[in-house]
Amino acid sequence: MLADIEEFYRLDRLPHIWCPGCGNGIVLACLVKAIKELKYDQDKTVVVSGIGCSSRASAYLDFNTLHTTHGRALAFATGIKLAKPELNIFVITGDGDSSAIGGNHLIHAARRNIDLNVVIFNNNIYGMTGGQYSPLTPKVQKATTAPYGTIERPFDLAKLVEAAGATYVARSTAYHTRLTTELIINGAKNKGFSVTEVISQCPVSYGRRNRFNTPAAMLEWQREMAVPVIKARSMAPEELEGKIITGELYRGHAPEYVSEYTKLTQRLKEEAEGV
Amino acid sequence: MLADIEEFYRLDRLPHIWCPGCGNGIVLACLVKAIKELKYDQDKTVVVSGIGCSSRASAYLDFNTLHTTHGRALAFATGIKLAKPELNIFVITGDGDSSAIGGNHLIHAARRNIDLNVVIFNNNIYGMTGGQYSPLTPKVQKATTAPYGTIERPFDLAKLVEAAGATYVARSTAYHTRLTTELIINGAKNKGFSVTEVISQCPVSYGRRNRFNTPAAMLEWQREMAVPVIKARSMAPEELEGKIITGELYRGHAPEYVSEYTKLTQRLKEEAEGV
Amino acid sequence: MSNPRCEIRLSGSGGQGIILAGIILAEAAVLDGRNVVQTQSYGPEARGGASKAEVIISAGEIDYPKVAEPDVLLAMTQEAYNRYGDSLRKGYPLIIDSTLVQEVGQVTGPVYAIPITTLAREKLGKEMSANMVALGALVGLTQAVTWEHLLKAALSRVPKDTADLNQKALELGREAAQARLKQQGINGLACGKESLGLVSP
Amino acid sequence: MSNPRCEIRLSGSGGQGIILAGIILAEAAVLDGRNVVQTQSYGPEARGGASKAEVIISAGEIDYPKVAEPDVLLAMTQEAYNRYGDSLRKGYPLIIDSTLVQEVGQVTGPVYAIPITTLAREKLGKEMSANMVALGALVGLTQAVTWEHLLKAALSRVPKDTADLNQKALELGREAAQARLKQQGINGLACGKESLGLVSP
Amino acid sequence: MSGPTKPRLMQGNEACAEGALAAGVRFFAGYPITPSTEIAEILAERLPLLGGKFIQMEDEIASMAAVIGASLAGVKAITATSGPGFSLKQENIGFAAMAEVPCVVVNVQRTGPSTGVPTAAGQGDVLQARWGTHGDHPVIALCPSCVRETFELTVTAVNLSEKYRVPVILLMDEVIAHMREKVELPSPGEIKVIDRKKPRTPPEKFVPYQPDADGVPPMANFGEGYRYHVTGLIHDKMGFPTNKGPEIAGLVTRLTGKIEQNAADIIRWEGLYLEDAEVVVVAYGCVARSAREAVKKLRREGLNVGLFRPVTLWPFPAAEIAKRASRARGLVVAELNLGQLKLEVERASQGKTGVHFVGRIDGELLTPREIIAQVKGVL
Amino acid sequence: MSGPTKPRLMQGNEACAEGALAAGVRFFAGYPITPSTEIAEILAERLPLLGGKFIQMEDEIASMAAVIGASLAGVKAITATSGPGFSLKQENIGFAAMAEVPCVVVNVQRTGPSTGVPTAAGQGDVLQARWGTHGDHPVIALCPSCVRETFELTVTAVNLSEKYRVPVILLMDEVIAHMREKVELPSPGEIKVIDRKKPRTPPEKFVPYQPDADGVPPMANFGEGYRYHVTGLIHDKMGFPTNKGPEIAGLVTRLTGKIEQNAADIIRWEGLYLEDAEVVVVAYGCVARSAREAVKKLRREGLNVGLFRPVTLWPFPAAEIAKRASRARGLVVAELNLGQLKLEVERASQGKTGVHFVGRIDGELLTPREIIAQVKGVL
Amino acid sequence: MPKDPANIGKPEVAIKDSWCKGCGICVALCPKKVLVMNAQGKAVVACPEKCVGCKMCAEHCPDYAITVEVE
Amino acid sequence: MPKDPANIGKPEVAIKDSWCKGCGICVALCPKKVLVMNAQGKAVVACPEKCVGCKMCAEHCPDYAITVEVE
Ligand SMILES: Cc1ncc(C[n+]2csc(CCOP(=O)(O)OP(=O)(O)O)c2C)c(N)n1
Ligand SMILES: Cc1ncc(C[n+]2csc(CCOP(=O)(O)OP(=O)(O)O)c2C)c(N)n1
Ligand code: SF4
Ligand code: SF4
Ligand code: SF4
Ligand code: SF4
Ligand code: SF4
Ligand code: SF4
Ligand SMILES: [Mg+2]
Ligand SMILES: [Mg+2]
Repeated sequence: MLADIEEFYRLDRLPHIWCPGCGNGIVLACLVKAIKELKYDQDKTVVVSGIGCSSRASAYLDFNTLHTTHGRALAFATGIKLAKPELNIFVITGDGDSSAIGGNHLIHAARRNIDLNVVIFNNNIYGMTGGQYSPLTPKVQKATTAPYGTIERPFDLAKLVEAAGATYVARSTAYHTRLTTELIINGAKNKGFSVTEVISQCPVSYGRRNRFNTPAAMLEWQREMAVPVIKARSMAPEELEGKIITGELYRGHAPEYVSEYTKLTQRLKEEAEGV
Repeated sequence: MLADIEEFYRLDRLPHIWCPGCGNGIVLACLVKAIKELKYDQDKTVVVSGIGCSSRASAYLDFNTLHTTHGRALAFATGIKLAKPELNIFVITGDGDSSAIGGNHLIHAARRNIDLNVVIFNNNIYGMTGGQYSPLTPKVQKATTAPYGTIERPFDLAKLVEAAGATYVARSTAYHTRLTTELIINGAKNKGFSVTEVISQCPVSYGRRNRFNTPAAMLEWQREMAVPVIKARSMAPEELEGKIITGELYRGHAPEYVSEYTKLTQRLKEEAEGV
Repeated sequence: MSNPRCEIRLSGSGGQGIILAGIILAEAAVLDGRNVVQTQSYGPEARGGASKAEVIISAGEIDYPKVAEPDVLLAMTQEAYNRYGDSLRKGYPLIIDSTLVQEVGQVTGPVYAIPITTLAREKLGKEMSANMVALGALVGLTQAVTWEHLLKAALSRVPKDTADLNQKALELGREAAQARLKQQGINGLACGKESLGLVSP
Repeated sequence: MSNPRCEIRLSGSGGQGIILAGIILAEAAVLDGRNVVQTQSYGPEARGGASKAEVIISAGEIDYPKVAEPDVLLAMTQEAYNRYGDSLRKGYPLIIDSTLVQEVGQVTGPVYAIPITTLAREKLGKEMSANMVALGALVGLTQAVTWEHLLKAALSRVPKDTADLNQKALELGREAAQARLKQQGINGLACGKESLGLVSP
Repeated sequence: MSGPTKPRLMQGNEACAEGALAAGVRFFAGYPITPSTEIAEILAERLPLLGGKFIQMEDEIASMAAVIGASLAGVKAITATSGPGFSLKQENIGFAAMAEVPCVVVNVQRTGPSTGVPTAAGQGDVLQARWGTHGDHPVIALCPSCVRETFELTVTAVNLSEKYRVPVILLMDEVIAHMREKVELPSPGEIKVIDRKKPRTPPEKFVPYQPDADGVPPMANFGEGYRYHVTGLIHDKMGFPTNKGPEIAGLVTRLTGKIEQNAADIIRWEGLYLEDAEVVVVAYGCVARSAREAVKKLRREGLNVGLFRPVTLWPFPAAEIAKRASRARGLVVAELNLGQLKLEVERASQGKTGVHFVGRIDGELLTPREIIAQVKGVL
Repeated sequence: MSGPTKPRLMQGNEACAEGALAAGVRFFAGYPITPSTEIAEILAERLPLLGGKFIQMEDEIASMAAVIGASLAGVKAITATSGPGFSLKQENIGFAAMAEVPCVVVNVQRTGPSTGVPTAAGQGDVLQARWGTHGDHPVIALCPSCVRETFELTVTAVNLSEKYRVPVILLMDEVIAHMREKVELPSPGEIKVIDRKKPRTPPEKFVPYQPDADGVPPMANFGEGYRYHVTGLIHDKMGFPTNKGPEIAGLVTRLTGKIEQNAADIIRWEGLYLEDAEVVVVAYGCVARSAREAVKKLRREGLNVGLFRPVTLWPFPAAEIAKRASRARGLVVAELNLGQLKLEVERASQGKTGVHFVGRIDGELLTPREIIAQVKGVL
Repeated sequence: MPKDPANIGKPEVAIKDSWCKGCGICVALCPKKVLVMNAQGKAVVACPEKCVGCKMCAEHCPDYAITVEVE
Repeated sequence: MPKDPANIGKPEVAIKDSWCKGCGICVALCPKKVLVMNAQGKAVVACPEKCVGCKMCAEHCPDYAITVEVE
């Protein structure tokens, strides 16, 4: 499977550190395929990640890669993009990284509608630290810090980033590899802040504790729960309970931050010359 | 005007430090009236604030008052509420305090739907530090750090907290004092996370720079721009451009965090006794 | 004298533009070729309460940059006077805005009571210009900086379309000051013990 | 001996339950009334790669808590063997899961090759029990802790409904070990130079 | 019941969690981070059973804030983290110091700056524990070197935080945190628990920041009838913001002064063979174990070597070190960093003897052999 | 053009902003906080005119992150803050140290821990500047004591950060930041600007963390054809995570070692009347001005007193202090804190002379009179 | 002070001078032009008789300087 | 290695043993039961002839251990 995309991997870093059956490798390949199809110059492409199992992904990719501090990938990426707007930036982040400690940077990047492409590897758990619940762990599910089932309500992350100002919001799963690739491509083509949430599996820190016997069972669960957004529109809320709505969930129109900045400097230049 | 509510003020701390014409004093009185009408026990009521001009308010009130660090009021308040659920908690915060540095705590408190009552003193600016733009400064408006007009898009804060999970979202202005009081009362009655955003005026750090000649002109602007939510529903988006939609904007239903916790401990107790 | 040094404190309330006045004064001193340090009080204090700006003008190096005992004090509000009145060096001049400062305690030096705010309101139609009136008066009295450079400094710091207004305000202040000096029969005040001494009583 | 001390290293891959085995061993030693320290390697390492648990059992105080040169090494995967094989004290016993460890380099002590994973799969229908089979074998060979306490410790650490399975697994390991010892004509191994020495070769 | 409980195998992090419960802690807020996570996990299981509260916050900043909030509400509270999280907590640790809110912050140190090596051992946060937050501030930091001591020092940490109204840092390391050891815990009856002083005046007369002779003001909990103001601004005795010079100076001085003034009560250290020691090894935390083994071996070889183990790193037992410095031929500081406490030892010994150093920063514990080699070099 | 520019009145914060621009900084990310805000405000106005970028981030953590990002993209970047924000930035400062990303952090110190007195002067973050982030890490901290020097040291800070690939702290104080002074700035031609070393190998052969003899590896900017990995984890020479002991130790040692090794190039200090000084006053930042006035006055009284002003607080000019300690009858450290640099002076002087202290923590600047009194007490 | 009988039943507006910061809000918002700013820049009651007791002034005085008593 | 003529035009599945972590996903997802786990816990191609080249296995192998060549 790597053959067609191996030029984008740092092959000498493989095999990766992820556990057997972990979804990260699958989702990562989707991202790489998307970049390949986008025909982005490898030298002009940057992959920024936070901290978490998923965020380890950046080290395996042969781009300009930056593995930041926990939750802060988007803030680092904002600096890079503003400093050098010609770079194409992808941000890899986990559910915890993006929505727990990184929640503020997520909504502010969305508000600015800055041209960054975020892929959220949502395995519903803090994988790296061994299975504590995250803001995206479904209620009642178990985690090491929710031994009696979590009592917290998870975010509807897509709704949140839409409300915060993202202009492209999509969702897929590790099972739906082709869809994932397509959605990432479309997100990248959106000039603005694009978020693609990919439901992935963590068999070790989440699956085991929540009655998934094998990684394959988790992938199958993803297949079963997925409802394409078009179909979902004609379904009742109760029917959608617990389902994963996939596809392009939202597209908005708003000025992109770096372009606005460029316009400002342009305007100032013209004013200065005009005087 | 104080006569009917002065028992809730620390009179020896007055006059307050706010500039002539600042809206903080007006909004604060609305909050105090709401608490009075709610008949909360002063000893069982806590007012938590962050850092900013508005957040100085807590010192003037005769409750258990806590003036925290910038942006963190909700996290402190979460600790208090969870530790002692019988306390009634009001959180006073500015637009910067709540939506810039404090944005993450805001959305997470909303997600948990924890029974806190937030009053956001939104003067569209960082007042305390002298007039830098905030995530709620309208586009093109000027600020010391946006000398050419801000190019950032502001949050629709109400939409954001709704998407994050708040179960009561309302908006009013400093001009609409009675409405403000009512909305805060209704928010307090909601068992869950309640947000009341009050548009207020900062004549010194915002008004002057943005062509408001007097504090009164800013209040009048609030009056003119306000559109009650019922009326707004029948208006076109273009008509609503730049308007302040007031009233109860959203009401949701979801389990409240501390109650869920109590239920959990109850369940565990029963299980333990059952064995 | 080896280190003629003049220390000036301007005080008032947050919204009065005291700090701007201090900066203009300092800038004028720079244009005069003097060494100068200007400091101020900042923050919540500068909101409601008393606010101050300080200027040290010296021919020599200025190490310690703060003013402890000013050689001249301008007080634009009662609160400012109450707070800083005592700090004035014994026997040195006090300038007050008599519109807003109603009570002055025991003083050891000359007091120049000028209705600064009233002048600004009545003669210029702009209370906001009171700071410039005050600055004009202060320089008129002390001649701490040359008038030419004061004007130049002021005009470089205010919006272009208010240049006239501000110049008028400065002059209004100077005239009021000169009228007082005339009453006293002197040309100006020494500023500081080791005075810049442009004039003498 | 004043400080009879036995140092054991268990190694394998992240998912094999090596650390749990180490903990049970340590707990059994506590029940035996020994001093014990148990350590392990954590983190991303414990994800894909080699993972280890170490147990020091001693009659005396245990200060330095780490194992440098174990008196016995269990290697449950090839990678674990490759990584830790060399650390084994010269002449001391090596236990390998011969299902997964195919190549063993130059060794100086006895090698006990037991098809641990195969046993678990074939005799118990649960590969996941390989760690318990290994632990049974290790204790069977070294008698580092008493069998009684090993069982007790194990049953207190595993889910109730798997008690039987786990007991069987332990016994399966012990039997395999005893069969080997019988071949050698001994009862057990000395564990460590300053050995706990429950038996002697 | 008295006498120690049954011996059991216990992990360092578990001992910390148990110690917290024994000290009366009934609130935990945290954010997971290796190698401290087990503390959260154990408390997540135990607290709801004891009527206590466990909450996983959105980050470490919020965790620290929630802990302070809970403590103000009268519930003893603790949080646990490691380096990156400890850095994030600093601002709010300063708040706790300023507002004098008792709380305990456990920092299980790992290797390296930044993300470093999350699962390897280190002692690189020793000076950060003292100086990590801005401004002059008080702090107490305790450092256990075995599992039982982890239990005990967690109790002590909670007690000292309550007694002196100060954030107390429990500075653990990965080795102690993750290792399991046979321990016999004291029985509940043997454990001394200290609670914050309550106001002795009625609410109308309550002056919230009026210290007693020990420098510590009694503390009222929110919701108990004493309505007062708590702020991170410099405040007067009533708790209200001030910018009057003497009040500023008075508060800052008292905040650190209350720790200095009570140093004798707070400072803890342990010595081994110090009486006639020509060389004194100074070590703490996990390294103290290697050092103890080294010293014992050296004694067996007939060499006059002793061990000085600071248990409170802050306040630092400087006077005790000075005493050793005057007598010994040399001090050998052994740490898992580039020499942090060494700086303090150098300062305390004022050139009276040579201060030598043996460190390791590769994520592994110093071995007794390495310490022995360094000591022999000095002898 | 050469020779100084026309004298003008300039504020400390303004000089900092101008210095940054003169050093080639074209990126600022920050979050407003008194008393540093003017730096942001001036750069918000100036940068867009120069094709540079200004962004106000959602908080200080994000600001620090954005600055690092921009620097990795090849644009010199700076941020400015004060105590509370400095505490929040610590985690990412550690990242910059670990990943060796040049950047400058201005901390305009104010009074007190926590929120303190936001508008009053203090020097309470001296040790935090050194030890604020977790783990052993390198740092350079510079401390200006007049407006012109603020300009110059900002240039120096940017230069040193580029040269040594290290975060540099410009430790200002409220007095210097807010005061306006007559200054004559050097002309652009006089200003020496240093840029990071670029790789000298083609991309295929590039080893991103292979240091030159000076301990500093050349740096490739993102987007320029050198694709490499940057991480806050301990990494090998290729930039990839490692947990091999020797690689861990190698990196941590080199990170701090590159500063120690180049100390002679980095350390800056200034002396006044030191040759025959019987008492040496040690002061920095705004206090150095009071001290200078005090020393001049004392000299006029015929007393042999000198001034030692560390300009780099970190690395600390310990050898120079040791030299003074051997000769002087006493050292008097004057600071706006409870004695932070004093600890370092004590350590450096190793008991060779008495180290005395005069401090102020009431938000006001020490007066020459107070310093004189303390010096006379020692003489 | 006993009330002037002519004013009984009339709303009574009072301004606490020391708390007034002179923002001018009350003057601008009073529908009856009851209030004016004085030379010291403080609000004063100029035409008490015109007051209708609507409390616009008191409700919007940020400094709690105004009391309106309506019997 | 030249291809067995019988297999020309047939999809070819290959598993890189050293990269396989034995998660079992490919085995579970293969619609044709082409793959099985071996005693060492690694996936192996048991019935190559049944392969229809759908690439379900390769697309979902988290470890990039599977190549499916379809001519
Ligand atoms: C400041 C900080 N806090 C906590 C951690 C510990 N930590 C590392 S990864 C992680 C959570 C990862 O969860 P997620 O983002 O969902 O990624 P996953 O591992 O599940 O892919 C945490 C809490 C850290 N490294 N830094
Ligand atoms: C960590 C930290 N960063 C920055 C500041 C400086 N600061 C104080 S208040 C404030 C903004 C206040 O704005 P807002 O919340 O809108 O309140 P307002 O003053 O407008 O009422 C800032 C940036 C601080 N005190 N702490
Ligand atoms: S812990 Fe979970 S997320 Fe992390 S590598 Fe293992 S399976 Fe994947
Ligand atoms: S600065 Fe603005 S918000 Fe702050 S007190 Fe003044 S008017 Fe009010
Ligand atoms: S109560 Fe109404 S009418 Fe009377 S003074 Fe106030 S605003 Fe005017
Ligand atoms: S509204 Fe209040 S503060 Fe403003 S002028 Fe009127 S009385 Fe004075
Ligand atoms: S390509 Fe399809 S049929 Fe062939 S082995 Fe893979 S999953 Fe099975
Ligand atoms: S999916 Fe890949 S890693 Fe998993 S068993 Fe199959 S080949 Fe092995
Ligand atoms: Mg996750
Ligand atoms: Mg605001």
